[in-house]
Amino acid sequence: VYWDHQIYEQELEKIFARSWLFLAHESQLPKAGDYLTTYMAEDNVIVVRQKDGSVKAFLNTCPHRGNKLNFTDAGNTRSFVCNYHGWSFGIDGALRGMAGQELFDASGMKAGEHGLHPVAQVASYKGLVFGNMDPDAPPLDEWLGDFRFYLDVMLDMDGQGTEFVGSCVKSVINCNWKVPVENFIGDIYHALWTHDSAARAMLGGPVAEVYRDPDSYHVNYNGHGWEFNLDVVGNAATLGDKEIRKYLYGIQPAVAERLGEFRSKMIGSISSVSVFPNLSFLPGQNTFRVWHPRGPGKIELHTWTIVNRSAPQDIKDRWLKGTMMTFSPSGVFEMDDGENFEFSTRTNAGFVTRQQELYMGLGLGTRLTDTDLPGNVYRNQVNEANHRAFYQRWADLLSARSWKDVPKRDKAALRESAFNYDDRKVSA
Amino acid sequence: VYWDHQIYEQELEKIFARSWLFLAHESQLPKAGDYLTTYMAEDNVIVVRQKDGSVKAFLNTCPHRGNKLNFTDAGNTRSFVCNYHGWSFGIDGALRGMAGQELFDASGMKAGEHGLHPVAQVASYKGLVFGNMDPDAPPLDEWLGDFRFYLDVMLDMDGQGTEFVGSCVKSVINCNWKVPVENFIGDIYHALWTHDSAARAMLGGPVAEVYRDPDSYHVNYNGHGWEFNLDVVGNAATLGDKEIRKYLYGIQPAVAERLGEFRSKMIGSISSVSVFPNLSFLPGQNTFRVWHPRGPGKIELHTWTIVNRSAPQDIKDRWLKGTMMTFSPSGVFEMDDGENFEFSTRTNAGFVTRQQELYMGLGLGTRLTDTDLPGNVYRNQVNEANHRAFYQRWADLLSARSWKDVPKRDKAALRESAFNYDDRKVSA
Amino acid sequence: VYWDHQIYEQELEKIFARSWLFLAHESQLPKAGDYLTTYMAEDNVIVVRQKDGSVKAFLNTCPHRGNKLNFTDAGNTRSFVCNYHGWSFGIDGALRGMAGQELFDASGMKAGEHGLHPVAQVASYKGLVFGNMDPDAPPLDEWLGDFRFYLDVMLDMDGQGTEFVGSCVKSVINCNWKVPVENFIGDIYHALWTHDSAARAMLGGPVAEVYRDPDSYHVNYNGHGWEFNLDVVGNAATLGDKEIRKYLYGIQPAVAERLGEFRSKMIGSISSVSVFPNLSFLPGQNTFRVWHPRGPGKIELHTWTIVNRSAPQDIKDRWLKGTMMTFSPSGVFEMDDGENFEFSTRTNAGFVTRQQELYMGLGLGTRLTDTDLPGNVYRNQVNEANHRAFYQRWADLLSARSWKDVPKRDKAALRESAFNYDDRKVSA
Amino acid sequence: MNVNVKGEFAPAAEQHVDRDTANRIEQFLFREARLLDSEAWEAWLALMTPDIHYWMPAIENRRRADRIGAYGPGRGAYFDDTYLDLQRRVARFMQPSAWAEDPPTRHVHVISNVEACRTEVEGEYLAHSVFVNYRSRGEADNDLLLGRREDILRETEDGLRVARRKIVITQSLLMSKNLNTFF
Amino acid sequence: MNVNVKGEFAPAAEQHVDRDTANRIEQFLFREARLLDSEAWEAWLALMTPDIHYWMPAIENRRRADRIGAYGPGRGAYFDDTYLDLQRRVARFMQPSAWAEDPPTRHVHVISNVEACRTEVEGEYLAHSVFVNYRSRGEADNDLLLGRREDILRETEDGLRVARRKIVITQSLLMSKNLNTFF
Amino acid sequence: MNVNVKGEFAPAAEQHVDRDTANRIEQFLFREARLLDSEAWEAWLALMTPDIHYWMPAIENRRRADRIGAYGPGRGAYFDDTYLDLQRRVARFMQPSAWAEDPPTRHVHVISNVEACRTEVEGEYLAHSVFVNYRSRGEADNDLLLGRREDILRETEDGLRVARRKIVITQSLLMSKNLNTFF
Ligand code: FES
Ligand code: FES
Ligand code: FES
Ligand SMILES: [Fe+3]
Ligand SMILES: [Fe+3]
Ligand SMILES: [Fe+3]
Repeated sequence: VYWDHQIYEQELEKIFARSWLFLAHESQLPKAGDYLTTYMAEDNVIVVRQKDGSVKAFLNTCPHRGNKLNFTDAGNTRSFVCNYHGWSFGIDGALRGMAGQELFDASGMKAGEHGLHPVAQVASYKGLVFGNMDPDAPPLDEWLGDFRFYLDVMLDMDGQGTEFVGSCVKSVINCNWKVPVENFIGDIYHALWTHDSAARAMLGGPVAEVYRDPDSYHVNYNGHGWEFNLDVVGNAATLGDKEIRKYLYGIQPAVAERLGEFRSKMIGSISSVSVFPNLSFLPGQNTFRVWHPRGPGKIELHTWTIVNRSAPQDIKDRWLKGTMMTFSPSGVFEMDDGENFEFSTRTNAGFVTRQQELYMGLGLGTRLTDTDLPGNVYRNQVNEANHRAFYQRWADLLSARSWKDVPKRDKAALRESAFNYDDRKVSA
Repeated sequence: VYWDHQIYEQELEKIFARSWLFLAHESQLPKAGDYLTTYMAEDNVIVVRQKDGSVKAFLNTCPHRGNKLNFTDAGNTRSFVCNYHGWSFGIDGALRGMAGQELFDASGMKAGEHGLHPVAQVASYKGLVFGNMDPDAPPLDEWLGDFRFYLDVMLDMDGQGTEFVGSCVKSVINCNWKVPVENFIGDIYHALWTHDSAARAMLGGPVAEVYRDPDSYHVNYNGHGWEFNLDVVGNAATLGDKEIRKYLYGIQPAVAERLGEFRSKMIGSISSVSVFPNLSFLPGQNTFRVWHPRGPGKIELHTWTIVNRSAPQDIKDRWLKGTMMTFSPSGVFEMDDGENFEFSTRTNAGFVTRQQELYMGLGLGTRLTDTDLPGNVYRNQVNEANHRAFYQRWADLLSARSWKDVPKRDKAALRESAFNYDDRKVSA
Repeated sequence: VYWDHQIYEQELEKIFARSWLFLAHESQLPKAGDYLTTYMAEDNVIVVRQKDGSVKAFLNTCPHRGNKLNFTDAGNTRSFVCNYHGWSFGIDGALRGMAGQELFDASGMKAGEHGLHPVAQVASYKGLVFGNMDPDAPPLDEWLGDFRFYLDVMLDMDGQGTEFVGSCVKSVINCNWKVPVENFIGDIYHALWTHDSAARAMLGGPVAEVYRDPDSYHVNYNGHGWEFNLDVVGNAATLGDKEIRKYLYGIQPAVAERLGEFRSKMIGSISSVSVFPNLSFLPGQNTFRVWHPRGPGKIELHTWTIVNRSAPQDIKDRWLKGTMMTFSPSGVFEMDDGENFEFSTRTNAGFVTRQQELYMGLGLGTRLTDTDLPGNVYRNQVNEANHRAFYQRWADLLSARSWKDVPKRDKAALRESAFNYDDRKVSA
Repeated sequence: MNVNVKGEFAPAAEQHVDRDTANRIEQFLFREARLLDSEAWEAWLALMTPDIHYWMPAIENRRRADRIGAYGPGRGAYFDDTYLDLQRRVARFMQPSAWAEDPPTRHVHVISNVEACRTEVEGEYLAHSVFVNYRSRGEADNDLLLGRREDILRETEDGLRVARRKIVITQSLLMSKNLNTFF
Repeated sequence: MNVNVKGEFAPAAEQHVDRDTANRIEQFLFREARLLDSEAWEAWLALMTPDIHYWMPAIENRRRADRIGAYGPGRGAYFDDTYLDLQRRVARFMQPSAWAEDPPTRHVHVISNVEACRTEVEGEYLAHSVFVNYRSRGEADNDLLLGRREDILRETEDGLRVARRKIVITQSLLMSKNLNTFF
Repeated sequence: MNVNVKGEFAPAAEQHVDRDTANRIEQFLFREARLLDSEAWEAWLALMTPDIHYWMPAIENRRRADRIGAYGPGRGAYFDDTYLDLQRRVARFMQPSAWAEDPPTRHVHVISNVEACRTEVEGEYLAHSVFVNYRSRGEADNDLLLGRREDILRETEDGLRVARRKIVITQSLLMSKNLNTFF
């Protein structure tokens, strides 16, 4: 599972080429012609703002002889020109021209058939742009489903949406992609031990004994998961910056009015989130990240800092600094995690070791049935319920030939209107 | 095709282990005992001049326990002695002796069965020595066929043959081997765009608009291909050395007498050549090169400088310098190409990307049927006809179990005598 | 055989996961809680001395989420605590506790089922601790069988046993694991040629012409092999330290009394040994080593220095120095070998090269049938009899689905009592 | 290494310091490196001024025509630290519970190409240097980073101190899982 | 690094220059490296004399007994340049259409082991140095080369200038796809 | 690099030598490196004192709490050499039958961060330095090692000589098949 090349090839085909993958935050592409390049698993893609304000995405590969088209991380452009033979494409992906065009015409080439290969579906949820390589995949809203109820805690605190600050920081970790996704989907348990040193350095004391918190949860839906308590600022506190805590306490009443008391206590609480298959973030710390697979034993980690658009600039700057100090390659927390991620993978080099059954049973029997919360809800955030849901979804997709073979385990309980809190559109 | 390990393994077996591969230029081995080591795909071989003046080639592997036999690039020797146990082999490959020979004799060993493993066939064409691992492969003359009509432009301008000057320069490029072969077999089109900067640096202006040249061609035979125009010195001009142009113009009349007016205009014109599967050269620039495969995503590039044996030493020196300045790892043209080669390969890491259909239709419908030129001839050197012929040959060999399954698409039109222009043997 | 990934995967499963592999010398773990980490092929394991004096071994992987448990090479501890979530295990492998234990209890977890995964069998022979991942494997004594008769030459010269001095020196060699095993199992022949320079540097002259030695042997049993002559100090002499030779001559009479005249002449003679599959040592030089496979083309070499426990400290120090000067990454002999090992592997990159039949017939017909020596015995240590026995055993195990499919080619001739020379237990 | 940001490292009219000072600066930087190699974190921290700005930006691939260049303030960074931030990092390294640092990482800092110039501030020097940062952890983790530094060094009562440091590496995708080191 | 060619780099009877000159030479080489790292190609070129011979031979594996050694004039070379050749290379780097250089490559040149000796020519020095040349391009292309240089430096009105440079690397098969850099 | 063994490399109260001596020491170490790069084995050996102790311990991963640290006398070592041992190594390199050294290995020794201090012995100095050791063999064998050295250099009639050398690398699992080089 963490080592086999055959399984990895299957994951690329059955999971990554069919799932909604995070592409960009709309704030990264404010103007027409703004673009960035990113990955969908190992496929490099260009994401670009169109003149009509929509966002399109294309393989970052020239459809002539397959050269990489754009070599930058981001920029603004009117066209994409290939380095090899100079074919030129519009930001809408259309082939616009090339030297010697008359020869191609004479060869019977139909320019309309040789534009950039589009990502089959692109859709947004409150500022987050996702893409899906499979034209038959269910729509993004169905994919996220009731998990949006929780996503709104991060994305829609005040109807003004969010934005990314700073640029993308990228690093390589020699681990299987599922290990960090699992870590963020539900594993607060590790923080107690793994992050003791960082917590002492940043907070002057150990990590809170979250497993004693009576009011904490695992929730999941369609393989997405969120573990959290309701302490409002537990995550934020690790940044060691009281202005950020003040800011969160300051906006909490307004959030409560918008999202309700319960969710308002999640805005910076001790919590972590993964959206299936490979997007993760931390409310409060505001690190936002994708774990791009690079073979069974390697990932490329892309991280950003997400903030409320309405926050004062000074608060945004503090968050940018905060993610750097905690969850970045030089971050004091991330340094602890990296070793765990790598060596939870590398042990699988052993033939006998990788036959070993691991334990993932924490929180069996903690399912809450008498709750109004959407999705599958479990008592106590120290739990492995989300892990189990993630691997269930993973197995469902991996073994499904087509979408109709994918079991519909989770059913939406909320109506679409539940995610539109007022008339103001969330601007992103 | 550019990424898959299984296809690559098939290429090693079905293509490289059955094709005529370039081994050496006879000028590299002037004396008996002169040898060099090179590769046939991933097989390391020794090529050595025999006492009778013939050239033989052997696996550079000791048939005792399989150690590498010779660790140098070239030299002169009377015997090859293995570092491991000291078995000694003659330059004819015969096992000549070892310490404790009496013990081997007593063990019933037949020395005659334990000489170096010979390359099954070795043959020359006007100075170029080729080898073939398959004893059943058709002879070299049949393999090259009418393509020799064009090869003579490079190899037989004046009946005095060619030679290599300088030594072999080797570098690693992370690309599939077919990408550069395709580039040299027919892709002048890229020069306009890719090499604009180098052309301006060397010539003070942009690359000629070759696609407007009414008198230019793609020709191919058995998967070998040559694209060219008839401007005599277009390629040579990029070396930025007018003495070389002068030299070419100077010899052109004599070449015309020998090879005819048409071919005399090809001696340094804008053109490029690949000989199936992995040998390429550039008339005029005189770089000569083999792209040795090292897995689907990597090659080892060996380059030499080829010149007319009869050229003045000063002209030879200028060409050596010229290939260094243009087509070597530090060459201003090669630096542009390398990025294209690598990234036309690397994009294939993407699962969806590598399913994408690329375009290779340029010049469909340009086939000339009313020509005296041998082989398959196409109008306009800005074309992808040679590409298509190369991949056709590639597919033919890859899917053929034995030689009789290989379709004979191209039939020789010229007689063998067509390649012997006079009584003087081409000395090489 | 030396290059294929599929064969390698089979080797991991059919050979390494079923064979008795060297784990430690008992002297490395004198006290309860003393542990070291090592490998069984690619499986990392902890070997630890128990309170009752026994030795146990476990996968060095946490059975919770699979993180590597212990990151040191060696030490002394009361427990092993995982870096990830802090699960704590006793030196007996039992899960002793973790934070939030009540939650695991509530989840119905049975701590008894989640201790460290034990190495299925652990057993010792005169100080050497071996492990076997297969609970169905035959016992160690049967595996070693009559080869113990020879092992006693190294392990039981005086009833006081042996010990390791110094620490473990580790290096990476890009060769197939079978190449060095074959070298040590019987290949004295290479020394004449390969080690000429080192011998001249250390001894001031060439290697002895062992192939003329009328009283030298190849012996093997169950794929283990020993080549040797009876010159008492031939190997030891290469250390260039006459005190060591003096020491050996000094103890020889006592050894003769204990093990007999014949074996007493083997204690430091020209000889080398491999124990199937990947343990090797050199009597006299006293280097002791395991070649851990790391894919078909790479190994990790672990080396130690073994000495008689009863030897004076000064002699032990000299041996430690001697192995460093001769058989360590900076050792003058090892430097010669490394090139051979790597290039006997690397040539197999060639598709044609790796089809080539190699020679392994030296000493065919030298089998001695009229000898009292146990195992399969061959005249003349310059021989490839042990090579053949090793590859036979390799093929037997590789093709056997279960133990009953493994041919029993060698039958024990000696009784168990043959290895207990007196009442004094060999202390180690 | 300027990578299109106003040629920051490029030499211009520069006034080199006298050789005694140049020598002191070089020795200071060598000693600093040795402190890091021997994990003398607190002694190292003492070489920073209280108003230190210790900055190591993340690198982006941008077109030359893109005015914002490869890095800049307010964008991503590995370090953008005040003294307090550095203190926290040192505190974390020194926790007994920093499991990922036990067994210790082994560092070598190679410092070379030291050039020192006067600045407009008396008693402050601009020092250029390049570095090779090599780290090994456990069995087989070996990480290599090269880059350039631009320091402002200040004369204080206790000798030279680092008042500002800019560290620019060549990698844009960091080929290491972390930066458990200083530069 | 002499690799069997008459021990070219090996110390013999050598007269070291005075320390002031040694210091100037070292600083000159450091500044030159900084120019390269900041892509100040033209300023760098101005440090070469018009009669410069800039030579970086290709390396062959030859038996010790083979008198021609690992490299030599008239055999393969990466650079065998006159001033005009260097100019052309610089011109190519500076073309806006040098697509392969946009986004820019990021270079670090580490220079060390600088030793300077007098030569038979007044005002010319022989300078030995070693280098680490590290380049990064795009996301994940990182190239490392190490070698030795032997320079003839000449005193001119404008200061020191490079009149001859010999660059010898250790790799025979170049593990990089190109040498889009200077040494 | 002290890796928990009594902070061996860490600076303490140290008395730096005067600049002339510092300069001589640096040049001595550079010249020594050049001798190694040009395979002038015997000339190199002549720079060692007859009582040299040349020590390069093997590195272990040990808990910080483990008092024995990462290396120490009496444990594994790559070099633990007297003059005689070094002589033997040199003799082996120089044998015509050292097949593994023919064609020659190509070495580059980068030496930097040289700091020199007085010792309690008159005429002996303690010199710190770091190194990058890079070797290439044949087509594609390239090995990189970095580490720190601590030398005792002694003034003799023939100039400076190495009387003791301690070499500490960062790798515990040596990522090379051998150490056919000196440090
Ligand atoms: S590959 Fe892009 S234009 Fe040809
Ligand atoms: S492998 Fe060549 S002589 Fe034995
Ligand atoms: S993986 Fe070891 S405690 Fe969780
Ligand atoms: Fe964490
Ligand atoms: Fe080109
Ligand atoms: Fe050997």
